[in-house]
This record gives sequence, C-alpha cells and structure tokens, in this order.
Amino acid sequence: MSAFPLTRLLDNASTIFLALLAAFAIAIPVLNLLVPAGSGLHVSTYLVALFGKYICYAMLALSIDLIWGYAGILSLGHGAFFALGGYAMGMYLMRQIGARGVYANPILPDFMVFLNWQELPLYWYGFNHFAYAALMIVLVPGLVAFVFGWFAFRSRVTGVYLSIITQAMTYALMLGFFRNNFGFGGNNGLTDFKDILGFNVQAEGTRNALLVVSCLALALSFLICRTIVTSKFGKVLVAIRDAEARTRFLGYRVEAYKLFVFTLSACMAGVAGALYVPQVGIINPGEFAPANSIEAVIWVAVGGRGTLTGAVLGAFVVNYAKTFFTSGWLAPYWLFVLGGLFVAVTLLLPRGIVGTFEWWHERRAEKKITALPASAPHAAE
Amino acid sequence: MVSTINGDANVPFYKELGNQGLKATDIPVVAFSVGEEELAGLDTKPLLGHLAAWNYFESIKSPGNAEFIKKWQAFTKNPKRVTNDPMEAHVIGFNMWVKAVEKVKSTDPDKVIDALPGIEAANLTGGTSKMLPNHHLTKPVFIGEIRGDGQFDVVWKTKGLVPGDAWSDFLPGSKDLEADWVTLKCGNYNKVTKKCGGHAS
Amino acid sequence: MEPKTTSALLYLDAITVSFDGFKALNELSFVIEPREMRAIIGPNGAGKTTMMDVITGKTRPDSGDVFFEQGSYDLSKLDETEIAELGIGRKFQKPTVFDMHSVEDNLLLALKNDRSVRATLIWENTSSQQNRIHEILDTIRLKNMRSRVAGSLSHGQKQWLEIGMLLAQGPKLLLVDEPVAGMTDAETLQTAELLKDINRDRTVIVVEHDMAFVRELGVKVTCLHEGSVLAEGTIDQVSTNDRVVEVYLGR
Amino acid sequence: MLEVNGIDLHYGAAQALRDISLKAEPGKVTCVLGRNGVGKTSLLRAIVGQHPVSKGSILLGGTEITSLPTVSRARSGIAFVPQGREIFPLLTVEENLETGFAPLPRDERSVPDDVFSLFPVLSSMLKRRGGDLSGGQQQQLAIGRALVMRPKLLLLDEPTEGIQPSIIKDIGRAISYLCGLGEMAIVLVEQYLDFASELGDHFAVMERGSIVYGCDKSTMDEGALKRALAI
Amino acid sequence: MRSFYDRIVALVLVAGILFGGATVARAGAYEDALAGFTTDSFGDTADAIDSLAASGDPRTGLLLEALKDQRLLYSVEAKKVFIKDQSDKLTDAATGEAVATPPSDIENVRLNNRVRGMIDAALGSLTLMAKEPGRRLDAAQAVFKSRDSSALHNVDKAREKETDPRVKKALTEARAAIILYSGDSSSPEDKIAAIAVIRDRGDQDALGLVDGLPSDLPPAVRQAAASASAKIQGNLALWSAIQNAWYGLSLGSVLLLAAIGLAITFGVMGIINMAHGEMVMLGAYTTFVVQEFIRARNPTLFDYSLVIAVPLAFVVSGAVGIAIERSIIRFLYGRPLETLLATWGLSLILQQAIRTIFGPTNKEVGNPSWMSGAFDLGGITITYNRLWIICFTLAVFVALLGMLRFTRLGLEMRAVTQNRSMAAAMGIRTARIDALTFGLGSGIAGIAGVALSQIDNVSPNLGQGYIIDSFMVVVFGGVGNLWGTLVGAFTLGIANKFLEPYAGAVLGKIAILVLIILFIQKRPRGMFALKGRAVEA
Repeated sequence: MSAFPLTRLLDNASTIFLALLAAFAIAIPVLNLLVPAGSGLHVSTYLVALFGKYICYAMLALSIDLIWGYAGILSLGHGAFFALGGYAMGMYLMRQIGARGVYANPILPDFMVFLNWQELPLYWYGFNHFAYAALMIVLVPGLVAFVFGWFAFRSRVTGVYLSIITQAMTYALMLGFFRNNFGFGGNNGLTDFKDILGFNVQAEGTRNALLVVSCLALALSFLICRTIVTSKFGKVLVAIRDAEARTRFLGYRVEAYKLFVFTLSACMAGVAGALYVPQVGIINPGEFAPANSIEAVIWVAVGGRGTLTGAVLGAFVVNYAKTFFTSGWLAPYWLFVLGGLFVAVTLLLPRGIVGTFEWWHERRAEKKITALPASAPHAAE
Repeated sequence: MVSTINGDANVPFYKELGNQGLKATDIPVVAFSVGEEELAGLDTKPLLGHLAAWNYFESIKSPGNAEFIKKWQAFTKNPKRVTNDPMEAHVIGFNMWVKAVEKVKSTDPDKVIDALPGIEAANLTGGTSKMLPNHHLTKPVFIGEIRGDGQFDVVWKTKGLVPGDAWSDFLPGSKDLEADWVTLKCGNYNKVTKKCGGHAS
Repeated sequence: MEPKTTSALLYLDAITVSFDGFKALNELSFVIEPREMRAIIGPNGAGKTTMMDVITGKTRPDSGDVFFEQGSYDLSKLDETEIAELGIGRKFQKPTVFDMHSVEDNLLLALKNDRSVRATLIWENTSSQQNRIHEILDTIRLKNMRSRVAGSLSHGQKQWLEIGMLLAQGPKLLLVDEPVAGMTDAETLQTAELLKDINRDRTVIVVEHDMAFVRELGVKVTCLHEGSVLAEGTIDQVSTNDRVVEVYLGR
Repeated sequence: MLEVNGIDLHYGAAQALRDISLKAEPGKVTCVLGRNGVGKTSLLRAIVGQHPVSKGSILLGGTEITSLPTVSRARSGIAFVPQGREIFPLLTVEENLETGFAPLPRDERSVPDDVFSLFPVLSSMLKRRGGDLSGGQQQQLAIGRALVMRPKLLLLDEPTEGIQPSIIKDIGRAISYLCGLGEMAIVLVEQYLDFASELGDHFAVMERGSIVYGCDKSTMDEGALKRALAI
Repeated sequence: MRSFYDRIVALVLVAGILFGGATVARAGAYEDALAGFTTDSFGDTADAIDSLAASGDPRTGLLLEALKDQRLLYSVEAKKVFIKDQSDKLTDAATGEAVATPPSDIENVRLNNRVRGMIDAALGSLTLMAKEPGRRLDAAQAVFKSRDSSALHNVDKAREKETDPRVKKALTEARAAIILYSGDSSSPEDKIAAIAVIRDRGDQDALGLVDGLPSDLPPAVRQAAASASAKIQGNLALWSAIQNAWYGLSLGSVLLLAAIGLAITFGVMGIINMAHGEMVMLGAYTTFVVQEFIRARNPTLFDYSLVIAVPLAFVVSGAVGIAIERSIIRFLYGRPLETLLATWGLSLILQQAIRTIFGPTNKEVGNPSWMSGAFDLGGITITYNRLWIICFTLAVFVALLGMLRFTRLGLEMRAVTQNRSMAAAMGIRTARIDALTFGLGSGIAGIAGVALSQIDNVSPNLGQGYIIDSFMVVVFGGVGNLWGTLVGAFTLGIANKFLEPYAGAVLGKIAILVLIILFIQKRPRGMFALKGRAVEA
C-alpha cells in the first residue's frame, strides 16, 4: 500500500503518453535542425512553431479536463486564463524590445508612444525581469480564478449557471482589453517581439527550445494532474462531481476543493498561454473571445473528458483538423466541420475517443468475467 | 458632427440617425470610416448628403477603377458587390510590394521594407501613388456625400495627390516630430531636440 | 453565538420554516439527550424531512433556535460542512452513494479523517484505515462487493452502504431517514440491532414509517403533525393517544 | 382486459422479470404482492411501456400492445398511478386533473364527478399547486388524475406507501367503488397483505422476478399466501 | 458653415416672399434659369435655384420638387432639362411637353447639402402661406433658424393670418428669435418678452439662443437671459433623465425580445440553446428575403413587408427549431452541458450556412414608412421604430404568457417540462410537445429577428451579439419565470443606459456584466426564483 508514488501515478496509458511526448520533444528538434532541408524527413520551422502551438493547446485542454472531467465544473471562460498568462508573457516580451521598437523608446512600448502616453503605467513595472513575469504568469490567472471562484463556489453557483457566468467573465475581460486606455495595446494587442531571455524569438534554435520547454511543461502538468486525480483529493473531486450535496454532508468543504482545483487549473492555463505567445508572436483581445474557450472545451470532449490523455489527444486531433481545413480550398467548410464535430461528439461519442476506448476495453474484460457461470442474477429495480 | 465609428457599428448608427430625422442639411455627419461596404446594409435615402472622407470612392470614374470593379464583382460572383477604400489600399499596397520584391529579388521582410520608399504604383482614381520615406503614401483626398443608392458623390477633392504625414503638424505633442526611414531611420525624430525616440525619452 | 444552558445534545426551540406561506415546520420544539435514541413518526408532510434539513444546515429556519452539544453550537448559523464536522451524520431517505466510486472508496471518503484540501492531497493509505474499512464492510455485509462500483449495487445494498458510511464517519449524532425501506423482515431486524448497537455510544434520531420497526427499537417516540410535535412518549403511549389516532391512524 | 403472457425484462445484464403471466378483468382487482425489490414495479413499467420487455407479449382488450410506446398505451386506455405519485408540482390541482384530458376527444373533456365525490379534498384545493399538497392529498390527486382519462385499465403502484391510515381507508373505499362500477380492470401492486386482501379478487405473489404463488379470492388460502410472501 | 447656410436660406426666403408674392413675373427668367442645371456644377445649380426662386414663375415649385427628389434630368448636348414624373414619364421642363425619346446623354442633376438646403429654403419661402400647415411649419422653422431681421415683416403678416396653433407658435418663436438678435431696433422690453417666448420653448436651440446673446445688452435683458438659461438647463436635465429612461426602455425591449424565446427553451425546458442567436438571425434574414421579394415584384407592398415577415420568420425559425430538436436535442435531455456544446456547434453551422448562401456582408433591410422617422414628446425625440419595437415586444410577451396559461398546448407543455415520463403515461404526446415547445421558443426568436433587423445590421454574426446578453437576462430574471425575464430585461436595459453617461458604453457594459456575476452569487436562481416545495418535489 505504501508503494504509493510511481505505481499510482503511472498507469500504462500515462507511461505510454509520457514516452511519446518525450520522443516527440526529441525528434522534432532533431528533424528540424539536423536533417537537411531537402530531405523528406526534414521538419520545417513552420511545423515546429505549429506543433509548439498544439502543445500549448494541449496544456489548456488538460487544465479544462481537470476541472470539467473530474470536478464537473464546465468553464466556458478558460481561454481568459490562457490569455492572461499570454499577456503577462507578452508584457515581458514587449519590455525586451527596448529601444528597437518602431519609435525607439527604451521604456514605452510602441503603442504607448503612439497613444502619447508619458510614462509606463505602474502595472507594467517589473515585467522587464523574467522572474517577475514568470511569477505573474502564474499569479494573475490564479488570482483572477481565485477571486471569481471564491464568489461563485461560496454561493454554490453550479452547472450551467457557472458555465454562463464564466462566459460572461471572459466576455467582460475581452471588452476591457479591447480598450486602449487599459494599457495593453487595445485592439492590436502586443506584438513585434524580438527576444526572449536574450534569444531571438524568430530564430530556429529558439523555436525548437520553446517547443521542448512546452513539452516539458505539458509533461509536468500531466504529472500534476495525475497526482491530483489519483490522490484522495481526486476521489473527493469525483464525489463532488457526482453527488455534491452528499459530499458536503460528509463534512467536506466542497467550495474549498473546487476553489483549489479551479485556481490550479487557471494557473496551468496561464502557463500554457505564456508559452503560446512567443511561439505565435502575438497576443490580442481576440484570445478572450468566448468562442475560443468553447472551442477548447470541444477538444476535451473529443478526446474524452475525465481521461487526461484524452484531453491532450483531443487538442491535437481537433487542431490538426483545423490546420488541415483552414489552409486550403476547404477553408469555407471548416466551420461546418467544427460545428459538426461538436454535434457528432456529443451525440455519438459522449465518452470521447479515449473514453470510448477505455469503456470498450472494460466491457471486454467484464464479459470475460460474466462468461463464468458463477454470478447470480439480481433484480434491479 | 464628426464620426469616428468603425466597421459594422456604423449600420445601427446610421439607421438611428436616419430615424431621428437628423438631416444632412441640419447637421451633416462627416465619417472617417464609413464606406460603400457598410452602406450596403442600409437604406441610404434618409442619409442623403452625409459625408465621408476617403482616398477612394467606387463612384469615381477612371478606367482602372472600372476594371477593378468588374474583376471584383466577377471574383465574388456578385454583380452587386461594392468596392471601398481599404480594398483600393490593398491593391496599391500589394502592387508596391510586388515591385519592391522585384527590385530586391527577395521576400525577406527587412529587405522589402528598405526597398519600398520611392516605389510608385497606380491607384484606382487615375493617379500614381508613391511610397514616401515615412512609409506613408501619396493619395488624393475626396469628400463624398451619401447618395440614395448607397454610393458616394464626390463633392470636394484635393487638387493633386496629398503626401501622407506620420505626425500632425498642429498637435502640441507631435508637431515637432517627423518620420523618416530612409535617411534618419527613425519613426519619431524630434526636429527641435534633434533626437530620435520621441518626447517621452 | 450565545451559549445556551441545557443538558441536551440537540435542542430545538420554536422552529418555523415556511415555503411560500406554507408552514413546513410550525414552532417545532423538542430536545434529544446525549446517548438517546429517538424515533420520529408522523404522516407525510408532517415536516420530518424539513426538520432533518434544519438540523443539518440544508435549510435555514425562519425563526427559532437549534443548539447542539449542551447549547454550545447554534446550528442555524452554520452550513452543512461545519455541522457535519461537528459530528452530525445523515442518511438520506433515498440512498445517495457515490455511484462512480467503489464500495471501498465510498467508505474511505466517509472515514473520520482530516477533511482539508491539504490533507487529502498528501493522504496515504494506512493499515488502521484499511482495518476500519474491513470492519465496516463486515458489518454491512458488503465484503465481497468491496471493489464493485457503488452504482451497480441494488437498492438494499445501497441502503446498507450508506449506513456503513455513517458508521465510518463516526458522528456523535446520527440522523437516519427511513433506513429499512426496501428491506426484508430479517434485514429490518438486523438494521434495528445495528442501530441499537450504534446507540451504545452515539445519539441516534430515526425517522420511519414502519411501526413494527419502531416498536422493535423500543425507544421514545415523537409524533409530528403539520410541522409541530403532536405527541411524545413510548410507542404504546403514542399509539393510544387520541389525537394521534385521529390524525394518523384514522377513525 | 389485460393479458400478460410470459414476459421477461432486463436492465442491462440483470434480469428483473422472468416469464411473468398475469390477467386482469373488468370489475375485478388483481393484486400483485411481494416485498420490495422483487420486480413489482418492473412489471408495471413493462405494462405501461416505460421499459421494453425482452420476451413475451402484452395484450389490452385483445389487441397486442407489446411494442407500443407509453403514450399510445395511455391513449388506448391504460392509466397509471405511480409509486411516489409524480404529481406535476408547478401545475395547480385543476391543471393536474386536466392533463388527463389528453387521450379524450374534445367533447368529452371534463373531470368526472366521481373524482370529487371520492376525494372531496380536491375540490377545495383546485387552485393550489400540486407540489404544495401533502403526500396523502397528492396520492388522491394522482388517482383522480388517472380517473379523468376514463381508463379501461387502472394500475396502482403501492398507493398506501407513506400515507397516513385515514387516507389509506379513503383510497380503499375508492378502489372498491371503482371496482363495483364494473367498467375498468384494476391492478393493485402492494407490499402489505392486509390492504390488498380486503380488495383483491385475484392474487399473485412475486419473488425474484417470478410469480411464485397465485390464487383467487374464492380459493385463497391465507396461510399459503403468507408463506409465499414470507420465504 | 452654419451661419452661411442660414444666410442663404434667409436670402432665398426673403426673395421668394418678395417676388413670389408679386404678380409681375419676369418673362423668360424661368427658361433662362434652366440653363444653370445643365452644367453639372453645384455653383451653377445654386445660382439657377436662386434665379428660379426670384422668377416667381408658377412652375418653379414643381421643378424644385422634382430636383429635390432627384427626378430632374439634363442633357448637355440638347441643353435641355427634363422632369421625370412618378411614372417615369419625361416632360421638357421648359415647354412642358412630353418627351418620347430622350437624348442619349441624359443624366440626373446632382445635389449636395448646400443645394439641398437651398431647395428646402426656396420651397419653404414659396410655401410660407401654403395651404398645407406642415409646409408652413417648415417655413416658420427655417426663419427661426435664420433669425434674419428682414423677414420680420413677413412673419408678422403670416402670424396674423395663421390659424393652426402649432404653426402660430413656431411663427411666434421665429419672431422672438429675430427680435432677440435684431441689433438695436427693438426695445429692452421687447427683448425680455422675446426671451420669455424662447425660454418656454426650452430646448437646445432655445438654450443656444439665450446663451449666445451679445454681452453689450442692457443689464435687465442680460439678467432675463441668464435666468432663462438656468431654467432651460434645469428643464433639459430633467428631459435628459427622461431620455435615458426611454433609451433604457428601448434597450430593455430589445433585450427582452432577444431573451424571450430563450426564456422558453432555457427557462422552461432547461435546454441551453447556444444557437438561439442564430434563430434570431434567421428571422432577420427572412425579413431580408421578404423585402427583396417585395422590391422585385410589388414595391407598393413594402410597408407591409414586416407584417408579412413576422409570421414567415416564426415559421422559418420555428421549423428549424423543430428540426434541431428532433434531430439532436431530444437525444440529450438531462445532459445540459452536452446540449450546450452540440447547440454551439449548430450555431457555427447555421452561421456558415447563411454566409455561404447570402455572403458575409451586411444585407439591406429597410424601415417601412410607419417605422421611419420620429416625433417629439416634450423635450425628447421618440423614433417610431423603437416605439414599435417596445409595443411589439410587449405584445409578443402577453401573447406567449396567455398561450402558456390558457391553451391546451400550454398546459401540455408545462406538464411535459415538469415530468416527461408521467406526462407520457397521461397520454400526452411528449415527443411532439417537446418539439413544439422548442419550436415555439425558436419561432419567437425568429420574430425577434424581424424586429431587430430594423435597428441592427443583418449579417451572419447578428445572433452572436445577442446570445450572452440573452442568457444574462434569463438568468438574472430567474429561470422558469417569464415575468422575471420581463423585469430582468428592463432592469438591465435601464441600468445600462443610466451607467453609460458616467462610464461610457463599453465600461458600462463591463460594469453590468460584473454586477450580474455578483448578483448571481447572491441569488443564484435569479431575481424571481421559484421557491417552495413545489420546486423540489
């Protein structure tokens, strides 16, 4: 019983997943940097950035799965935490531009010069230091989630009501970030990044490094999620998901559990957003759009909610499909495909890909047992 | 009244304006960002005479424009599809980019940017626009009045092409500033302090 | 909170709860002494379930006092979690267990333990916990079902599992709502024995319709009617009370 | 009126009913007895059509209804008073009664006087919301609501469960009155023999999904019946 | 610019009155003036209008009307001007003869604002004594704006004869405005009396008049002007509050209209229909199609286009709703979060479908004449479209409420939503009722689309703009309660409009969203949550 950490953490699926992720993190940079461009095995830098983006989306999916799949909290505003983390990273990257901006102001980002701002707003202070920015990447989404969750869970807002107000939250943030006087670049957001930690963000090496870091972050998030869902805490979460009132009568402080996991999930989404921004080169208020958050939920649904590997798989599958469809003559049909995916998954594949696979697997195992003559019939009423 | 409304929000604005009975003969509205595309979603009869300032209107007669309109409607397979100023801007911009790329024989953004000043391309209103050292173009300026059919009548235009200015020569914060990417390599050169970087530095 | 001088474990005084003008509880008052077992009977709609809701913090009374442990806690100011942590456990009328968890995990979740987020995160399985779970599994006769998911149990088994969860919780006061619904006579008797057993060191309130079962328990009976106490006493006293006969047993 | 021929019923892998056959005739009360969990409610759900049977057939007035959905069965004359009453909580008592109009042609849509003479309490509460009624009142409303449908077959699932004895007596009186009219067949599912034995004409005792004992009022051997029930 | 226009208007007006009244019309002046219309120059056109007004020729009115309506054409080659009548027949403006074959280079005479102003003024001057009171009123108002002292005599003359009280009031005000600004020709007492008249007018124009007085006036006049200014400002502040309330009601009615269908599908059935906005959009596109059809086939029916569109939109959106319910939602009852995702997917599909069929651009949906324009009520302007939308919304609300409460279908709908399986056992065709209920909610959304097409742009994104607001209204008002939706919509509408002047539109909206989020914390079931055992039973 006390062989706790590893065996509990790493079941077969998890081990396979981590191995695949590791292979991916090694193979892509090798194929990009070491294999010559002419070779059929060469992975272009465009693809490296694309995969990096997918990995960040997978992390966002993981964070949504943790609260939706295990605690039954469907957030339709998780993109907000992703974007907040992204903005924190964007602010760091903006400060790194220094005097190389269009207006060559060593302190003020271009958009502030353009808007005729005289000095840096207080909340931009400190973002020239990476450590501070890194702290904010985790802290800001975490804090917003904590405050929001504290209000929502304490007053027992659940189910669709919670979903609707999370949507309202991200919508309100979007409206705010669109405003120039909020000091985050308004409509255009933050862009034109040059360096990250002294490395050129456009450089191939940096891109590969960012991909590897993203993979590491994904692996770490995965392990954190595994630790949580396999602990007694995880059992309490599932108990809350299935019978919240009962859990409360057992003496569990349900709101504390929800608040903890919601905040943690928001921090995770924030880190995902932060890794996303240097790889795509821009962050703007569009990331707060409710549609983005809902799209992220469908990744989880496609992969299989309540299965961590499913969330990651879903993010990859849907986003690959998106890349495939939107980059050719099929583009006008992408929304039909995405919309169809929403409908089809909820109707035909409610457990998602991984969930269905697991269910089918269990069923087979069960059949083997029931095939044995012993089991006595019991009337269910 | 000067309207800085941008995009689709113009539609409800003009609908309300028309219904409130504010005629152009009482209070003319001058918009900087309402074009044929926005008006296509409106009944423009109550809006007769309200004004818009642009560098291009679909109603301007020139061979280049007529051809562009024809091509655009053929491309969209919609004989009623309108053109507007941002479309013209893209036509000019793309043609300039092509010329710049041909000049430096590379698509590297930095090289293309350096090659752009001085490049000329025909605009759709019958003139030739030129990229200036401050990365702005020379263009004609038109003021048009909204017609009943969703088009604009040009009621005023500049004599020739107007060179675009990066900084206002009249606002206190920016009148000393100048942009020049060719000789000064600076987007906000202060003519008084002789420094690049703007007033904030 | 104002301390109340009373020897009672649970003290209810003039509790009124109304929904849209309908009075579910009307000036309900009674006291339960420590180590007592009390049976509550009464026709449907008499306010039995609402009374349980008030004690466990699910419903706040419009007026009246609810005190716990010799008047030291005012239950009307606490929520479900706090009340559960004080040591009041509840079994629902309709058995509610965690369907997706195994029988064993259901008990584990109920087991008296630190309920904080931190504690559950760093929790480790210990042999004393395992032993306790084994004991309870024995008592509720679900030993060979321990790894089945609770959702696949039959109605009666779920009833037992829920009683087992109550046991695991180890509360000072147990509120048991219709524990023998859907059980055979033999099971009913066993349940009565089990409750009597539990009553040795804990206080129990049982709500039940089954008069034979109430008789079997052999404890003081409170009869509720229209949200207040109609009669109180032994089962014989109550069942011969004229007013009880009139409203409850019929003419 | 009702003929159930050898039906099986499964919930997933678990079998709830095994080869059950049952008959109900107009003007007669057929009692199905058994402890909780033996399949009584499953039998009613099979007759009402809330759960499909996996074998056998069900006939109403000679017409096969085995594969009809619930709605069609209700429209062909089956009225159901379920366990737990299932009153529409937000509809008024009057509206609850009027839901029973659904199977009736437009000109027959009225609440029969019988309903109010059997359960006078309903007439004084017509404007109250169903959910605000007490359990006993709800039970009376549920039976009244079923009678509005002018059924050929009335199914009652434990109408005495959790009801105070005075109302149990009212319900008993109502059942024998309806039986006396001789128009409808009644199937009464009960856990308690005392209530059932007073009203029943035929008896069937269930155990583990099967009927283990059956008899008529005339041939009833109370000892055997009790033994069958006790096990 | 403004005073320049005014002076021209006044000039033309005076000219018109002087010469128009005279019987001696200069022969040939009319024909000479026509040449000015053939040069395609605004300046020449303006001169031509001046000369026409001065000519006193009886044909002038007809010609100017034609010019105003863009029915005046010219040919450079033939140096002729033609008038097109309502039935597209051409007549030579000079000779009055019908023209069978017009010259090939025929073009419209173009107008700009200056010319339009001149036409109005010239027409006005011709009509200060016209038969129709409406035209006399316009003329009087033109004088009020120009306040040219030379018109005083004519205004006085007109005032004596005037019988219509509104026109008379306008003339009195015009006279007061002239006196107030007429240099030193009037006594201080006259001016003070004039100030009183202006003060009673009490609007922005009046405030401009009393505040803009020159400072060299006698102290008594200045004092009277100051107190009048204060009074008008107080008056205006009151009216601005009323105006805000009106805007709030108007916004509230739009919110209610958008949310009312959702109150059925979400509030009553518990279905999270994220495609609700697209049902609204379908209604708007139905209106567009109806109007296109009418424009193409029978333009005289245009005023009835909305009356035709309302039932059609109900049918179109309702039918789509029923199709959605039958094909998707019925498999998802009891799984609200899954329904949310599936209907979100549907909303994407519907948007893209509309984009594919109609294109991504805005579609023109016009206001019928009875929904165009505005009228003044005290100090505020009320537009007909907003007024009609409020009336329409309330009518829809009442109809829906009555339908649910008093019809058989309504009863069955309520029974099914409360307990589906029991309703089936009662013989209620639950599947049909589910579909009809969902169809009803969708159909009402479609009706909302007809109304919203009158104030918003009709594009594939139309619905997206309303979905969050609609959910907010329903949740805020209390789920399952139509009255809650009504009160919720108007509360949010009015709160929004009273916040806007302080916070601005966007911040005001953010504030409302935050307030709703906080409100839901306090009362998770909304303002008018159903309480009691009935809910939990």
